[in-house]
Formats: sequence, structure tokens, C-alpha cells
Amino acid sequence: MTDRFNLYHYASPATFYPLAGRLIPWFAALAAIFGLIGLYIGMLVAPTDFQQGEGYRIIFIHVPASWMSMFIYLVMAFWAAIGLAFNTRLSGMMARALAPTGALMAFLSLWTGALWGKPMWGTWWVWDARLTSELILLFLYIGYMALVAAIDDPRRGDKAGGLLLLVGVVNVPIIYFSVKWWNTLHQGSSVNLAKSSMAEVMLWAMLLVALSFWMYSIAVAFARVRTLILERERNADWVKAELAGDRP
Amino acid sequence: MHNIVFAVIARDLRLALRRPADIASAVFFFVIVVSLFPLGIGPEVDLLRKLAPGVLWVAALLATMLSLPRLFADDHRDGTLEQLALAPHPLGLVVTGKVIAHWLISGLPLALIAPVLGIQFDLTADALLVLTGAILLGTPALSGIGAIGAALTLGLRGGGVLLSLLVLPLYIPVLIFGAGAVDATVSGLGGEGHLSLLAAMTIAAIGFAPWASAAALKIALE
Amino acid sequence: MHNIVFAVIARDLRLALRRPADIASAVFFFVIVVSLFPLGIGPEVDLLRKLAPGVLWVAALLATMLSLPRLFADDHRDGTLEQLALAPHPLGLVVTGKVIAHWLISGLPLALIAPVLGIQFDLTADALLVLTGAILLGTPALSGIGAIGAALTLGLRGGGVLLSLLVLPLYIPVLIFGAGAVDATVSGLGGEGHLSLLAAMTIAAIGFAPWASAAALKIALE
Amino acid sequence: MLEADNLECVRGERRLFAGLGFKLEAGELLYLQGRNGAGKTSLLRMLIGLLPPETGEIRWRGEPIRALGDEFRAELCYLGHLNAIKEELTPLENLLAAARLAATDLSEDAALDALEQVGLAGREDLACKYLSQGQKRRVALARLVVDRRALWILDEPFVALDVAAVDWLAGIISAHLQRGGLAVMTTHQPVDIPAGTVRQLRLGA
Amino acid sequence: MLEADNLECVRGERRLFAGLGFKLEAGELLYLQGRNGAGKTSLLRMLIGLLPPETGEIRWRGEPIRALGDEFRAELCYLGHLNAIKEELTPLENLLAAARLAATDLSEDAALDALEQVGLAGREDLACKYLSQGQKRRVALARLVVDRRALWILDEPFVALDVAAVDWLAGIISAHLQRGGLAVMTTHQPVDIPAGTVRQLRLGA
Ligand code: HEM
Ligand SMILES: Nc1ncnc2c1ncn2[C@@H]1O[C@H](COP(=O)(O)OP(=O)(O)OP(=O)(O)O)[C@@H](O)[C@H]1O
Ligand SMILES: Nc1ncnc2c1ncn2[C@@H]1O[C@H](COP(=O)(O)OP(=O)(O)OP(=O)(O)O)[C@@H](O)[C@H]1O
Ligand SMILES: [Mg+2]
Ligand SMILES: [Mg+2]
Repeated sequence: MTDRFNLYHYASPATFYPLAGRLIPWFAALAAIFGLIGLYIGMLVAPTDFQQGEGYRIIFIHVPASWMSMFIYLVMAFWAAIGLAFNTRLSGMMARALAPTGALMAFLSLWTGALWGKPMWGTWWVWDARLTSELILLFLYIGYMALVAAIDDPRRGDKAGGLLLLVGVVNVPIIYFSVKWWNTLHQGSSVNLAKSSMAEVMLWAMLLVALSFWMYSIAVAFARVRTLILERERNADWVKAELAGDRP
Repeated sequence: MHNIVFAVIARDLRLALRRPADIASAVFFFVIVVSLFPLGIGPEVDLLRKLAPGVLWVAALLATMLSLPRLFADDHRDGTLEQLALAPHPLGLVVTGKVIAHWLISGLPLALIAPVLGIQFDLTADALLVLTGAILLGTPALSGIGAIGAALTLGLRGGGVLLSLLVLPLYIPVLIFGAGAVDATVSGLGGEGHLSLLAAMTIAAIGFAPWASAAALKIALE
Repeated sequence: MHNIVFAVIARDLRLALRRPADIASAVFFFVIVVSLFPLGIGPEVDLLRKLAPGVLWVAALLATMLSLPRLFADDHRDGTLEQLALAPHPLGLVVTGKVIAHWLISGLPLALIAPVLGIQFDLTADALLVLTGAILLGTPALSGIGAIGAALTLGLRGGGVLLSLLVLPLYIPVLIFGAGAVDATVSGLGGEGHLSLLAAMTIAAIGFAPWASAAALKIALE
Repeated sequence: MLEADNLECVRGERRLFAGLGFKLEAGELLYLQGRNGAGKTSLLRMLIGLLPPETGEIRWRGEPIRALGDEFRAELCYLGHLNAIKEELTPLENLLAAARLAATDLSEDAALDALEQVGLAGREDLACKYLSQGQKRRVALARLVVDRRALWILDEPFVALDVAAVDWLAGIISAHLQRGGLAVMTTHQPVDIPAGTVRQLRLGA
Repeated sequence: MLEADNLECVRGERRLFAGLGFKLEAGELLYLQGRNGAGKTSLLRMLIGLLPPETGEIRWRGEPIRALGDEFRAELCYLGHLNAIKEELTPLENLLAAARLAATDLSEDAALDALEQVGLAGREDLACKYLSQGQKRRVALARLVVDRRALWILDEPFVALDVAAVDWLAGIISAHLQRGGLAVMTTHQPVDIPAGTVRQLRLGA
């Protein structure tokens, strides 16, 4: 019972707003630190690949961006489900706040992938299952943002957008397993928990960059959520006080 | 229980027959788009034969999509949708009826005319058969997925374009496997694998889409 | 006299800005359709380069066409069109304003994004320049011709599909010369001839179409 | 039978009403009043379950309507600002289709009879798009003639009707109340409902 | 000023009226009556020139309106069943746009004043789609407050208005008549226009 109460307590925009404000600098700092170390290892420490030369180093952006693009979508779908089931105010805002970062990550994944494809496969783009489904993911992000922007009533927008997120969630496993289900040009999964086929340094670099992206996503999402909260609750007393600068 | 599905189908078909130009125009649109490509691309037969599956499928997609905005909009505008939502049965069944009617009006005629167009692209009898089968199997999925998009964008001005933005990406798998089936047949690999994937997508879409659409409709009606 | 043209443009642009998703979505639709073709057709670069002009133009055509049904429909439904027809100036001027606004909202953005898409099809800088020029010159004609179709089908249910049926054939010349200009440049023949034909079509369409549309609108209002 | 408890309605940033409650028994009519924009339509849409109230609850025969779902809707008949008729269909087809979709029985004879009562004799087979404003409204109202569901929710039913039709409709509503039905209604025109208990509720200051 | 001569109206295969004529002078109101479907809306659409009459002629200041064209329309203000407002625009924007498109001058202050008069103060900047049925009608009516054209043609202007607004509109029409304007109006609600000469015309048997 108290657990439940706590959950609702933090799900209230009025409590979440200052909390997010306090956490943002920490996440931002972590993002910078992990990113710098990861890129340092990736770019300078990791050995040159005997097959691919230096070009392979794009992997340190490509793989973390691809992971994040899928993960952020899952998180948004999670918030959408919570919002539709319990009608909580914060969930819709969380989903909205995450969307641009997700789209950015999907775009990064496609872009770095395409850059890499030119030397590796001799072409920027092929219509294979993984690449296509990742492109669909980008379109889903864009479609979500367009849909919620087109609906003026924020609550209705949240609900409609949430539904779209849930419908699109089938795409994520397709991206992930596409290399297994269809034989594609794209490389199969080489990182898994039990054993890794990658050199250990490379793995570390990639994980660090991934962590950095993760922290970055949280920081920006919190920042966006704060503006969304202010916008939506602009008539609530606590927001008026906040804007007037009464609050410590 | 299933009476309502049939009632909706009967009503929608009657409305469609009241303006037969509608059905005819979807088919004409399909025909015109398919014929536009040779115009923009040039007359080389080999090239055309290569393009055929892709062009036919893209045209089928667009023809379906063009009729989507009106799937719920008419009922919404004149208040019928409200009444349907207030009827004492699950809204999902109503939507199932509407999706089936939509397919009968827009998907089925496309499948019937597609082989005729395929002949002009110099496709073999085998390929034509697979083409027809693929369109028959794939278009119900297009109607189902389209219903979700139509419901989500209902009542939004400029919904038509937003709708295509939402729906087209979801149509891509149908396009890939639909065109893939024909391609595979042409190159002698056999299209069965693609066809069974299409069938799976259609079954999933028909089973699931009406309920997602119904949820979206309720949001639109608030 | 020309005040009214500007008043109409200002109002339509304001309405469009009130729902910016509209403009964005037309462009996205264009982008998506252009990307669909490679999907259906396969990834060979040479083939794609050959297709590029045709595909880009067909997509521009479809994107324009998709926004046509709403050109007059919104004004018709809420009674504004009646008021416009009752205003003390020629209805043709009002329509001129609406056509110009339509081009600014739908045609211009396409021209701006087209070169970016062209790059992906591996077109040369020359070809890209001609492509942009051709789309800039050709889309006003599309808006003008489209207005006639939109006016003729106004108020008819199923108008959307009927509209494309009427308008697409009239778009074919624009398509042929538009794609032809790029093709000619790619093959080193120079696209000027095609471009000047496009310009001529646009001038004719902009001068003539509004008055034909106005006549059609009066019939629709009876 | 129909109870509303502590309802609050917020549209955009405007609170239209709060703490609103009422009880309605068989044979009673709730006559909702209030100036334009007071929230009458919004309240009706809450009562039929299309608009979730901000706070508060609506009960039918003691159960919350959200929990009842189809059971509640089976007893509900709603007539809104919009006529819910298809312009391409004839009045007769419209009436029959509406009945089928609402899962109520209606024979063709009964439908023809209803249309005659609303003064559309001779126009049963004319597509509705050719009808005048008031005639379209009458097609929508024909549903009420044959309707035996318990709860009628009517949003400005008298709009566009001529004097004779207004009287006729008032009679139809009275008959419904006398049968033990309930009704909730808004209208800006002063109309006299001859039978049944009329309760008034005024929204807004 | 406004004369109609021997008008005949045929819709489909139905002759709605024939041999209809009237004369209306400055300061007079023509109050058109008739049951639903009698042809009131059809007659009004003839008067504004959108529906050509089967036979007969309509004259304004002695000239046939078809010949006058823009000259006639410059003196005409029509308010139909539809409100002719854009749902996305605010009431203020709607009013200003309507004035510009009708080529009449309207300052922003005058527009704000008109909106206040129709009771929309505080909602000038809310998109019209959020307004209630009656509030939308009021936005459309705000045009009349500032309108100084000679001939008003009003198709059921009182629909959806609450009692206060009905009175207010009746006053506006009176003022128009007293300024020497003309008006043709239909309504099913009994409304009292305090000033000007009211002529009645009843359509249909
Ligand atoms: C635009 C093109 C591309 C897209 C959309 C794309 C997409 C993705 C995605 C979504 C993942 C993460 C999935 C997972 O971890 O299983 C991934 C991982 C990966 N991609 Fe790509 N990719 C593209 C091009 C390339 C290219 C050209 C290469 C190199 C030949 C490449 C090599 C890899 C590798 C090595 C991984 C890591 C797999 C693992 O270790 O699990 N990708 N890519
Ligand atoms: N997003 C919004 N922001 C502010 N106000 C809103 C919003 N949406 C709706 N409203 C207000 O809510 C009210 C809706 O009222 P409703 O339609 O229920 O009125 P009504 O009593 O039926 O009026 P009428 O008699 O005119 O039909 C209006 O006053 C409208 O201005
Ligand atoms: N194609 C047609 N065939 C037969 N009758 C038609 C046709 N088109 C219109 N009508 C009839 O013409 C009349 C149109 O009347 P109009 O709209 O002018 O009526 P009104 O007097 O304004 O009525 P209301 O008070 O209901 O607004 C209706 O009676 C309608 O049935
Ligand atoms: Mg209302
Ligand atoms: Mg009328």
C-alpha cells in the first residue's frame, strides 16, 4: 500500500519536476565522462582491424546508437501502456520527451550504417530486413511526433500517440531478430551475455559509449519533460510560484 | 453477436453501390498509376518486366491508401460513428465489419484487375498467378493496418497526409513480401515462403487491427 | 482588385501554419513514396539512376494530388465558399489566390527537398539542378490543373478518387516533360527545350485554370 | 435509476462545472438549461459515456456506467446535434439501418409508419441529401417513434423543426415518460411537455 | 428596392412554389414562413443569386440581379444554415478574415468590440473548434454587428442561440431596419422584432 502511494507520489508532475531538475546535471556529467572514456578507448586504444582498417571504428557509434534507438522505443511503449492503463499524467509526457532522442538515435544508426556500408558492401543502402525495419523505426518515431503534434488536446494526443506506440512495438523484435530470421547482408549479433566474440577492448569501448548515450538520453528527456510539465500545468499554483521564482 | 458484423458490411456495401463511381475509380487509379511509370521511365521491355512487381504493388498500396481517409470520416462527420459507439456490442466488431467491407470494395477489385495489367508488363503465367494470389492475400492486411491509421487521424484536419505518413511505413513489409513473391517466382525460386508470410500478416492484421482501431476511435470521440 | 488575391493567400497560409503537420506531411509523403520504389524494385544502382527522374516526378504528382481534395472541400463544408462566391469580386481571383497558396504549401517544399532525394539516387549535380528547376516550374501547373479537378468533384462523395481519375491524365504531359528534362540532361542532350515547355504549361495553367475552376465552383454551389 | 454524483467537467483550461449531481427516476424528465457554452452538450456526452468526467461518477440502476458497458448502452438512446443519417440513403433505409446497427428489431411496416408520423410520407424513397434541414431532422427523430429503450438523451431535439413538428415531438416525449421512461433534454426554445415530472437543472452562473 | 416576380422553384420533380412575387422597400423585413421543406431555403438561395429560378426574375433597385453581379453582391450580406467560420482560427481572426474577403473595412478594435457584444469576451483567442454550438453561431452573427450593407438575408439565424442572444439579435435586426436596411429572414421560433415594418410571406399550402 505504501509502495503504491509512493509510486503515485513520484508520478505527480509537481514532485517530479524538481526531482528531474536535480538529477539532470548528474546524468549529463555521467554522459560526458562515459562518452569521453569510451571514445578514447575506441578511437585510440583499440587495435586496427586487420580486415576493415580504421573504418571499422564507426562501430563505436553505430552499435550503441542502434541499441538506443530500439531501447528508447521500448521505454516509450512502456510509458504508453502505463498511461493507457492507469491514466497517469506523467506517462504521456515521458513518451513525448523521449521521442526526439529516439528519432535522433535511429537516424544516427541509419547514417553511420550507411557510411559504413559504402566501404563494406559497396553500397550506401540495401533493402534488407534489418535496414528496412530500422528505417521503419525512424518513420514510427516521426509519425508519433507528427500525430501528437496534430492533436491539440494534450490528453487525447497522449492517448492516441500511446496507441500508435503500442501498435508499432512489433517492429522492435523484428529489427533485433531480423538477422536471424532472414539471411541478410547485415552482420549477426556478436555481443551476448554468455560469451562475446569481440575483442575485449572493443567490447568495453562500445559498452561505455552505449552507457554514455543512455545517460545522455535520460538527461535530455528529463529536460524536455520539465518544459512539458510547465507548459501543461501553467495554471497550477505551484507552477505559477515556480515561474515567479518563489521556490528555492 | 456476429449479426452486427454482417449488418455493417451490408450497410457499407449498399452505400458503396449507391455511388458506383467509387469502386470504379479506385481501380482506375490503380490502372493509371501503373501506366504512368512506363511513361516516366521509357519503353524498354526488359526493364519494364523487372519493374512490374514493384510498380504493381506500389500502385496497389497507394490505391488502398487513397480510400482510407473516408473509412471512418463520413460516419464521423454525420454522427453515425457516435451511434455505432453507443450500440450495445463491442466497437471492435463494428470495425471488423467496416474493414471487411473496405477490402471487398477496394482490395478485391485490385486483385481481379492486376493480372490484366501484369500481361502488359510481359509477365509469365506463373508470375501472374502468384501476383494475383499475393494481392489477394496481402490487401486485407492493408485494409486492417489502414484502419488503425484512419482511426488515429480521425477528425484531425490534414489527416489525409498524416494518415499516409503513419500507414505507409507499416505497409512496407507487405510491399516487400508481396513484390518478393512475384520476384522469386520470376527468378524461379518459388514464392511460397513469401506468400505464407503475407498470409500470416493478414491474419494478424485482421485479428488485431479492429480492436486497436476501436480504441483509437473511442479516443477520437471523446 | 488584387487585394483579394493577397487576402486569400494570407488566410490560407495562416490556416496552413495553424497545422504545420500538414506541410511537413506532404514532404514526408513525397520522401516515403520515393523510398518505396527501390523497395519494390531492388537495389541495383544503375537501374535506380535510370528510374530516378520518373520516380521523383510520379511521387511529386501523387503528393500534390493527395492534397487536392481539401483545396475547396473545407471551405465548402463550413460555408465559407458560399461567402466567397457572394463577395463583390470575380470568383476567379479568389481561386487564383487559393491556387498560389496551394503551390506555396505543397509545390515549393517538394522542389526544395527533391535535390536531397536525388543525391540518394546518385544523380549528377547537373541533373539535380535541372530536376529542381523542373519541379519548380512544373508544380504550379499541377496546382492549377488540380484546382479544376477539385472544383469539378466538389461535394461529390468519393470525390477523392474521382478527382485523381480526372486529374492524373491531365498531369501526364507535365510528368513527361518534367522527367524528360532530367533524362535529357543525364544523357547530355540538354533539358532546356523541356523546361521551356514546362514553363509554357505553367503560364497557361495559372492564367486559365482559376476561371475554369470558378465556373465549376458556381455549378457545385447551386 | 440515473444518478450523477459530484461531476466535474474541464474543457481545455476552463472548468465548466463541478460538484454537479442529480437523481432521475422512471417517468421523469431532466430539463437541462444554461446559456451557450455552459456545458450542456458536455454533460450529455458524459452521461452517455463518451466523455470521461474529470471526477465523479454516473450510475445507472445503481451501477457505474463504465462497469455496465453494453448493458447500459442497450437501454440508451442518444440524439445529438448531428442527425446521424446517411445522405445517400433514403429515409426508410436510414431508419432500418440504424435499427439493425443498434440491435433493435424494426419491421419495414413499422418503419414506414414511423416515417409517416414524422410527416415524411411521400419522401420515403428520396435520398436524404435532397431533404430540407427540418426534414433531415425529422428522419433522425423517426427513431424515437419506435424506440422503447428506457433512457433518452436528447441534445436540442427541437432545432430546425417547424411549429407542428415541435408539438408532435413534445407529445412523443410525454408518451415516453408515461411509459415509465427517463429523458434528459436540452433546448433553448420554451417547449411544453404535457406529461411526466419535469425537473430543471441550470448550468453555469 | 428588392422585387421578385413570378418566381418558380422546382427541385427534382417537385414544384415547391410558383408565381411567387413580392416587393420590399427600405426599412422593411420580409418574414418567410412555412413548414419544413416548403422551400424557404431554396427561395433565399435564389435571392442571393446562387440558385437560378426556373422562371421569373429578381430585381434590386430595378435591375435584374444577374445583370448587376458584383454591384448587387457588394450590398448583400448572407447568413446561411452553415456558419462559414474556420474551426482552426480564433473568433477574432475569423471576423477579420471574413471582412477582408468580403472587401469591407474592419479594424481590430471594431472586431473586438463586436465579439464582446455577442458575448464572446474572453474567448477571442480560443480556436473556434472548442466553442459550443451556440458560441459558433455567435461568431457568425458577429459579422452582423459591424455590417452596414443594405440587404440582409438570414436563414434561421436564431438556431442554437440561448434566450439572451435571441433578444440581442432581434435588436440588431431592428437597428438595421431603422437605418433603412432591408432584411429577409426565416425562422421557426416566434421572435419579436421591435422596429421596422414586418411583412409576412407564407410558403406552401
Ligand atoms: C543503414 C544501415 C544499417 C542499419 C540500419 C543497421 C542497423 C543495426 C542495428 C539495429 C544494430 C543493433 C542490433 C543488434 O545489436 O543486434 C546493428 C548492429 C551492428 N551493425 Fe549495423 N546497421 C547498418 C549497417 C551496418 C554496416 C554496413 C555494418 C558493417 C558491415 C554494420 C555492422 C553492425 C555490427 C557489427 C553490429 C553489432 C552487432 C552486434 O554486435 O550485436 N551495420 N546495426
Ligand atoms: N480547449 C478548450 N479551452 C477552453 N475552453 C474550451 C475548450 N474546449 C471547450 N471549451 C469550452 O467548453 C464549452 C463547451 O460547452 P458545450 O458545448 O458543452 O456547451 P453547451 O452548453 O452545449 O452550449 P450550446 O448551448 O451553445 O450548445 C464552451 O464554453 C467552450 O468554449
Ligand atoms: N431532387 C429532389 N427531388 C424531390 N424533392 C426535392 C429534391 N431536392 C429537394 N427537394 C425538396 O425540396 C425541398 C427543399 O426545401 P428547402 O430546403 O428550401 O426547405 P425549407 O423551407 O428551407 O425547410 P426547412 O424549414 O426544413 O429548412 C424539400 O421539401 C425537399 O424534399
Ligand atoms: Mg450544445
Ligand atoms: Mg431551410
